[in-house]
Amino acid sequence: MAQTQIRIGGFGGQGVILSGIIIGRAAAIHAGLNATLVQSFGPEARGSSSSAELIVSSEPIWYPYVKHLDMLVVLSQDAYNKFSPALRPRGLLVTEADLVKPEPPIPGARHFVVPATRLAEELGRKIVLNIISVGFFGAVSQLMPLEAIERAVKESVPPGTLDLNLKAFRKGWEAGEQALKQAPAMA
Amino acid sequence: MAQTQIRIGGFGGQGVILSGIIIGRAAAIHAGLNATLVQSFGPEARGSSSSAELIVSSEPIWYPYVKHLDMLVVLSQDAYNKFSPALRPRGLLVTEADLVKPEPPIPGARHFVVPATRLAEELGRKIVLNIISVGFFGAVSQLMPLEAIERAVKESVPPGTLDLNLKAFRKGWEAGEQALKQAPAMA
Amino acid sequence: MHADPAGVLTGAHFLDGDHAACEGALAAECRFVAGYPITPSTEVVERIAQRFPLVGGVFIQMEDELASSIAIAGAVWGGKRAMTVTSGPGFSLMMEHVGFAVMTETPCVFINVQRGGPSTGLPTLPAQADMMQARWGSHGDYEIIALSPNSPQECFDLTFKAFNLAEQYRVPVLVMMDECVGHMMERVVIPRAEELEIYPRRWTKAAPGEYLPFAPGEDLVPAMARAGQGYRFHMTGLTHNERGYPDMSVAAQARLVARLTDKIRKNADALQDVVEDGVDGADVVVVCYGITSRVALPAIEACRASGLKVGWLRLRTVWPFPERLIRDLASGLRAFVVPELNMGQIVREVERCAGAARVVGVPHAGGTVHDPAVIERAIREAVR
Amino acid sequence: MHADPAGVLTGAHFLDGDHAACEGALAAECRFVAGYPITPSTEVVERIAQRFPLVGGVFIQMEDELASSIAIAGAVWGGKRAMTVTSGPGFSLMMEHVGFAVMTETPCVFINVQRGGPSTGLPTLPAQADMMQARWGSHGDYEIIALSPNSPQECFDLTFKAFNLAEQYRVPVLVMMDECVGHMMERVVIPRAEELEIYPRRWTKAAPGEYLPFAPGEDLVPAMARAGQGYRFHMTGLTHNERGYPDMSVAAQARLVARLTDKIRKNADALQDVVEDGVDGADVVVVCYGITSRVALPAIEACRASGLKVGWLRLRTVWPFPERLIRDLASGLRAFVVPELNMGQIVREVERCAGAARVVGVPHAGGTVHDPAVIERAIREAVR
Amino acid sequence: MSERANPVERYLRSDRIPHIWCPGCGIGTTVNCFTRAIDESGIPMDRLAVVSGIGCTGRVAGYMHVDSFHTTHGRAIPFATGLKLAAPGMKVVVYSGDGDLFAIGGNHFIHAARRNLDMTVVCVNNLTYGMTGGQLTPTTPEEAIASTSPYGNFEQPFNLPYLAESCGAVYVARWTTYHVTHLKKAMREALLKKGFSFVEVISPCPTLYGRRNRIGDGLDEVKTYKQRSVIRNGAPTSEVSLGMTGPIVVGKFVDRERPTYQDAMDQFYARKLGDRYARASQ
Amino acid sequence: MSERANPVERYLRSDRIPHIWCPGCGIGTTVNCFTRAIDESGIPMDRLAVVSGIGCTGRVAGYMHVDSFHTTHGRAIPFATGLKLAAPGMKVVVYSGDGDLFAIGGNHFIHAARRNLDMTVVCVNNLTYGMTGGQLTPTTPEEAIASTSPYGNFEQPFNLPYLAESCGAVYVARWTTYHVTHLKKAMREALLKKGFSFVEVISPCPTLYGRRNRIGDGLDEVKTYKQRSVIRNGAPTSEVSLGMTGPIVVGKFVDRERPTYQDAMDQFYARKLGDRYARASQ
Amino acid sequence: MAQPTRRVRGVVVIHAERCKGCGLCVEFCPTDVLALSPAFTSKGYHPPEVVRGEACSGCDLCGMYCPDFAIYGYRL
Amino acid sequence: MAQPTRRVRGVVVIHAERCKGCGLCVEFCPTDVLALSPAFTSKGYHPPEVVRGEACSGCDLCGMYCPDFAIYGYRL
Ligand SMILES: Cc1ncc(C[n+]2csc(CCOP(=O)(O)OP(=O)(O)O)c2C)c(N)n1
Ligand SMILES: Cc1ncc(C[n+]2csc(CCOP(=O)(O)OP(=O)(O)O)c2C)c(N)n1
Ligand code: SF4
Ligand code: SF4
Ligand code: SF4
Ligand code: SF4
Ligand code: SF4
Ligand code: SF4
Ligand SMILES: [Mg+2]
Ligand SMILES: [Mg+2]
Repeated sequence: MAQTQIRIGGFGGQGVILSGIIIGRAAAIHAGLNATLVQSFGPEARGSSSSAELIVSSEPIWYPYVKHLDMLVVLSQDAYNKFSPALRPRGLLVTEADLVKPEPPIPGARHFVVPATRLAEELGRKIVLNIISVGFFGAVSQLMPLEAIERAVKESVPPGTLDLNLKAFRKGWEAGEQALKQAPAMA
Repeated sequence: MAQTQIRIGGFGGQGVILSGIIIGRAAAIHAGLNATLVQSFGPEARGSSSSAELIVSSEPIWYPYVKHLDMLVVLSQDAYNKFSPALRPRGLLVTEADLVKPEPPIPGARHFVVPATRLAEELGRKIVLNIISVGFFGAVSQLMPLEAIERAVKESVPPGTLDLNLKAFRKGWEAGEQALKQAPAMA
Repeated sequence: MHADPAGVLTGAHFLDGDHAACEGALAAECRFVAGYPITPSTEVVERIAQRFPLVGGVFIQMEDELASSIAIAGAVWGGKRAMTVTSGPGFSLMMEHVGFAVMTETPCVFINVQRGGPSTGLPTLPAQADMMQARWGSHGDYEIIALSPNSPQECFDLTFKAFNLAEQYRVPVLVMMDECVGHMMERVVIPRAEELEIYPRRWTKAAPGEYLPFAPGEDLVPAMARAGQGYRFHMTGLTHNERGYPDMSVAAQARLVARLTDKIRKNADALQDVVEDGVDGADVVVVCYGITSRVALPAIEACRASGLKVGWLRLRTVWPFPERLIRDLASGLRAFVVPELNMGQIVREVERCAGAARVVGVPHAGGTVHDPAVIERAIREAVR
Repeated sequence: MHADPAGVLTGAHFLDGDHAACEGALAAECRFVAGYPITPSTEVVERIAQRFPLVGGVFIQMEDELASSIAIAGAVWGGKRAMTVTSGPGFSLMMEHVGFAVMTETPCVFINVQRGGPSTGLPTLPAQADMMQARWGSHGDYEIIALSPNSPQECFDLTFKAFNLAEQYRVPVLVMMDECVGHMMERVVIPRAEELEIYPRRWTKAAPGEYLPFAPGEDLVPAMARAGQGYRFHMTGLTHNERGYPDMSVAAQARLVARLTDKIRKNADALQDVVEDGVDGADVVVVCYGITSRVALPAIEACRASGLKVGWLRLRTVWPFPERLIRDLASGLRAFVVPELNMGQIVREVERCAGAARVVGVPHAGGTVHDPAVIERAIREAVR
Repeated sequence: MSERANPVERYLRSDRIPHIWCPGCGIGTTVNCFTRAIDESGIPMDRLAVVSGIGCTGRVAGYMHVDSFHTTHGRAIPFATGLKLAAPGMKVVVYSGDGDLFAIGGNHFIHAARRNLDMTVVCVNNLTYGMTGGQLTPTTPEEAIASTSPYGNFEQPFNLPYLAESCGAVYVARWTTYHVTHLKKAMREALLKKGFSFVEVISPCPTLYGRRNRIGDGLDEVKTYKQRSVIRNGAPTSEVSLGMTGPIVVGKFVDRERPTYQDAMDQFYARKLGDRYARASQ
Repeated sequence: MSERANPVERYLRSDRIPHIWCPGCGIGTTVNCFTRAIDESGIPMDRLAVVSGIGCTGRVAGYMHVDSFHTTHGRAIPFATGLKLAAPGMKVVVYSGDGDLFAIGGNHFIHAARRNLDMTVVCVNNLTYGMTGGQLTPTTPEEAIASTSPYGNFEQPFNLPYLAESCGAVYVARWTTYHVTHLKKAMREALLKKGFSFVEVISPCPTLYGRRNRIGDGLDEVKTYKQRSVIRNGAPTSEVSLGMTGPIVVGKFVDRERPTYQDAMDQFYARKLGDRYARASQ
Repeated sequence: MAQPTRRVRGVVVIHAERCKGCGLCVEFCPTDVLALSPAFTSKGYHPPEVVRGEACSGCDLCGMYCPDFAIYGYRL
Repeated sequence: MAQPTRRVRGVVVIHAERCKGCGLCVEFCPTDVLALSPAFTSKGYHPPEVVRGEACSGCDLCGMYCPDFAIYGYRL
């Protein structure tokens, strides 16, 4: 497998870094791949936008930052505006349904919309929006098997919140599988 | 005039550094010569022996420390023991009458004994022992005219003590001249 | 001696460099850490604060870096392996105590996670601009050991190694990370305790009456005593004799400073730790370290793809600088290219040793890493 | 602009280097000194404490060197010319604020009267072992100006000059004395005030609304404003833009750090200050500075007496290092000899620039000066 | 719009707003009080300098539209010392955080108070290091969680007013961001006081202190101040230490007279040197 | 000779005597008291460590025949902190000068007192920097001449017992070198006290303080202590500040209990972590 | 005589785009003039809105509290 | 009964070569046992000498004062 360059972006406080960590951990520890994750803070740590840059590969990874995105997950409009231009042609784009209006659109992107806010509200905790997105991304990206990511979720969330997060993950994954089925086949 | 290397040594507190400064200042400011003075502390500043190394020359002075002494003034036994071996053949040696027993003697030295303690007691202030020695040394060394050194004395002692010190200086100088007259002619 | 399993988090982990360095220290039996928070190094001590109460270590957040950097010396003489952690501004404040550790031969570890400078600079962004400070930042003459990891795995490995080198040579060892490796997460594999070899402290075997705390052994390193064992030794930052007593003579100074520098200089070959790739027969060798050593690789590969013979020489130990190696290489090649996240630091060392070979620095003010294309261009120009 | 006569002690004096440096500062219109006592530099501030109340200066003995080294920055922004004075251990503590002064372009002077190190070392005895620290001691990238006097007269002259350079380039300038020149007394001739040319502070001429405190002029140096004049400017040790506001972007970092280093690098020729004797046509050139430059002369003369062609190249400005000059010389001679009161510092710079010429260091751990015979031997061996 | 401007505005570098502080952070509230205090003090803005160290509070200097200095961590006071002694006509205010002033900067604080340097020190005490991510600080109450005391703090914190008084500060007050009018008044008094004046403001850091310690967000924190505070002007400073719970004693604790460093110097040299004394010109 | 040995001798590195201190310097007197205090305390010499900073007093470590550490200027306390936490079985004594402990080292003192680190701090307060030639120190009385206050000092000095108390020291006493038996007793009590104990000793520096200030030599200085001292055990520390003349209030001012840093840590972690807490082994 | 004199009235000004929705102004307005609006700012915060404007005294307490300089009041 | 019990007697030991002649022991000996001797040590100081040895109680106050560890007393 060649390198896959991924970015997960959103507001500070949305937990996008944790999302990145889960995917990275899944890849690096449970899926036999290499993964390098770099966090970008805004110029200031506080309140501004935040994103995780993740490279997943079966080969060693040297240069640690993403340049041309193979996959992009955005949970805020700001992140969409900032990062979507770097998406490769036919790259995978996941946007949150309520928080992101994918405009201008990225022509040719494999675009999926995750209703993470809605699903999180169904679970009664808005905070799991990020884990739902991880599940969704896991399913649509087809980078790794569910089990790898699920184990990473278990290892990454506070013990007290495990059940909730696993539920959220599964919910996201299912929504992702659903979306994948409905998606038009890509060349 | 070639370089003259001089050392004035004694106990800490005897004011030998000030003696050196006066001679150096006289040479450098009032006698048209170059002078370089270096103080040597013992390994610790406090209580141990102290000495001034002075080079006087009509040429520029580069290396700042004395190596072979042309002239040595010692006001303590310790200083005598430590420094007299470095005196050149036929060098000038001034030792204090009561404080220094010039043993082993330095054969061939032009040796003068300054009764500085006694003269200082005559003036009622033991503290001027060093200025008396400066006067004595000035006379026997014949390095500079009296006026040059006297001006340096004026500039170097606390204003309140000027009269006393000038008196001490003159007394020393006179004793020096006296001694010089009595000294056997040197080859 | 094998590591104490209590501190070894055996297994595969997804960690950033800061956390990996913390685990490296724990595995190396570090049991005292004094720190003062500073971005981007704070995560090291935050993890220490979490882990230490569970493994018998003492962490104290001191009032400043001056305090941290000498508290560790106290702990070492009390018998512990100890370290402190900081970044540029704090590193500047620690300089006096780097020299103190050198002078008193106190084995200890300093981690500096480098960020953009000078001054407060770019607190959250990477640089490699404290490399010369690592060598020269304290007053007076000394030699130092400084390591440069290029991944979280190496943050573990080299922090572990730093403790061993500190004990072996009785010197402070500097782990010169950069914000990029410090905050980058990757797989870090921590071996089992039995696979981790600890260089034990060089405790003296002499009886208290006979012990000379600064009398060197054959390898120039004196054996150590620990407080409370009846040795009643003395140590001082003044120039001292073998008893450890102040000796302010020129001879004592000459003897002591020569030994302190020779401990490192004479062992430069043993201390050399480089990774080479394609260096033999190369026309150009890229000399690099830390994160830049990774960033250089795509550039090197691009050049190789177009037929250039380019070698990759990565310094894991930056100080002592592998002088002999560079001199040897210099005679056989056309140029060295030295990319660094600074305005030209280690490149100067290469220049010193390069003889007739060209030396091309690729400076960068920091805040991010090089664009590999820039390094590629420098390589191509270097052989033109 | 002529110096203010109030501070100029015109005449011939018999002074040691410390006192002469004090007079140099006074003549240069230094009117704020913050210090913390340390041997062998204390005499400078002791004289300042005596003299300042008589000439309108403010001296404050701060609680430590950290405080002294930033109090002077405050005073500079308050409108004064300011300096601090220290020796090795204190210099190590000032490193953060050397970098701060660089970053905020605060013109100020640091005097370091070097003593034996590392650590507490030899407090009362000479060394020249902080020369590399002067260049590299603070974290992050910068360039610096460092001067090296070799007599009390030059302690006056170069301290005076340091203030002018500080103002001209808006940088901290380091006067790197050594204990030997600091404590040696010689004739010091202080000119009349009209003969002393002051480089005035580069006060902005812009109106408050238009003033950009960190927008450089053509020579890369921005004009300054003083507190209390309505400019309401901001300054920060963070990476900043021309307004002085924090700007933590890679571009801002690249721009700022490049300018800060270029201020010195591009003016290296103007800053070059060397004294040459018999360098043209020499086979060997002795590169030296400070007290060692005097000690080398008898050795050079002894060699010349036996027919060797030996040049004397004395650096009054050590940093920036006169790279171009050394490179130019290198092509025409056989060897450089570099005696220093350290284990080899500036000799490394000579090595960088020496090309095919041999470079022979004459290290010395300090505590006294070289025996000229040792330097003589090195010269003779260098040409053999 | 014909509406009047926000009174804070003329004191701010409006081009730098919005600031970097988190929602509900108390620092902005203290700045409001400070700007009104300046206003009431009548000190012209051109004669006012704000000096900060490093930290979230350290950013205050950069937002104030006066001559402003963002120095190094812990060293705002010695910088201000140099500034004030060089420009005695300026009113110099040090505005910084608890960690900056009392961890790394503690020595400068005690010495400046001892010398009675003529400056005002405002400490925004949010009980943690905000800027670096919520570590332990010398004012963190016992039991509180911080990133470097993940199981809770077992160190006794400083009682800042007591420390300030014992070192010689001439004006010492403490308020919280709940007490905006008291705080404004204290700041005004401090600004107008000759000598070393110290105002401690207990202030929420919801992001790194409040939430972590289950107090809630900024508003919740301020509400606890309202509940917990007890006004005791003139209380002996030895009795005003703070815990995680229990009363927060606020008030003006010290207001006394003694010559400032500069005045002591001038008077002393005038006495000793007479006409020979050359007073520093500005 | 069959005479008994000098009781101080076994505590000294006799091979290093004579020491470097000047005639009449008080430091040696304090060492006598200290050695007798150790003796009476019953603390074995092998379990005692003396840590000094730099200064004339800083040389005490080097003369004591125990594990001894001559550190850097101002940093004896943080070194001792590391030492004590690493070797909790040791009794750690910091022995240093006023400049070392309260000028450059002030921050460490206040934090160590706050944390109640289990150590004894002996400050030989000779009102000047002896080692470097008699400069102003934070304890120099007003009016006194020093080499950096050649016309006299106009700064208010610290009141050390007040500072120590306000930061949290559990034992605070002041004596002079005139009060040898009181001093010995105070040192013994301090040695045996758990927590941060502080003993200030007013001590002559004839070479650089006494003579310069026309007090005379060491003996004269001690005589003035005799005249000027007033014993007031339990005096409020706020009332014990010192001037050039006037009373020198001496006595034991503070003696109170609170958990040491180490005990607080152990108890806290035991409470929070139960069996998971791994107490540091020595 | 029983007729109360007309209360001094005030105005409150909200700069919603600066607001971070902390709620301090709402909580500490002495006359309950404000409430957090359900609307979002562009950054996703709920700014205050005036719900009892007539009760505003212009005391500017909201302005004193607001950490984001997003609101202030003044007397007419 | 009026016969006093014999006072405990003490011995004082002087290590003159260590002495720097400060006079503290002389001044603070409670029973005036000591006086500074007119003799010099090799370093030029006047060490104390015992002038009323019978009065020495061995209290060791001289030892406590002596900054140079040059004198001490003990009870017999
Ligand atoms: C020498 C140095 N050490 C450490 C730091 C890192 N640092 C920056 S701000 C800060 C603490 C800030 O805490 P506080 O002063 O309470 O301010 P707050 O952010 O809470 O307002 C620290 C430790 C630094 N910048 N410089
Ligand atoms: C970092 C540093 N700054 C300054 C010094 C110089 N210095 C040595 S001792 C000393 C002061 C000593 O005064 P004090 O602590 O009162 O001890 P005393 O000599 O009076 O006993 C100073 C300033 C130093 N060694 N290191
Ligand atoms: S981290 Fe805390 S102190 Fe800093 S801005 Fe946020 S709330 Fe305020
Ligand atoms: S200088 Fe003062 S403190 Fe130092 S040894 Fe001499 S008398 Fe004692
Ligand atoms: S000005 Fe006063 S009354 Fe009006 S909204 Fe603001 S706080 Fe409420
Ligand atoms: S106080 Fe300010 S930031 Fe908070 S809700 Fe009100 S207007 Fe918004
Ligand atoms: S032991 Fe006591 S009585 Fe005897 S000489 Fe000494 S001080 Fe005097
Ligand atoms: S006290 Fe000691 S040093 Fe002083 S005179 Fe007596 S024996 Fe000599
Ligand atoms: Mg804070
Ligand atoms: Mg002292």
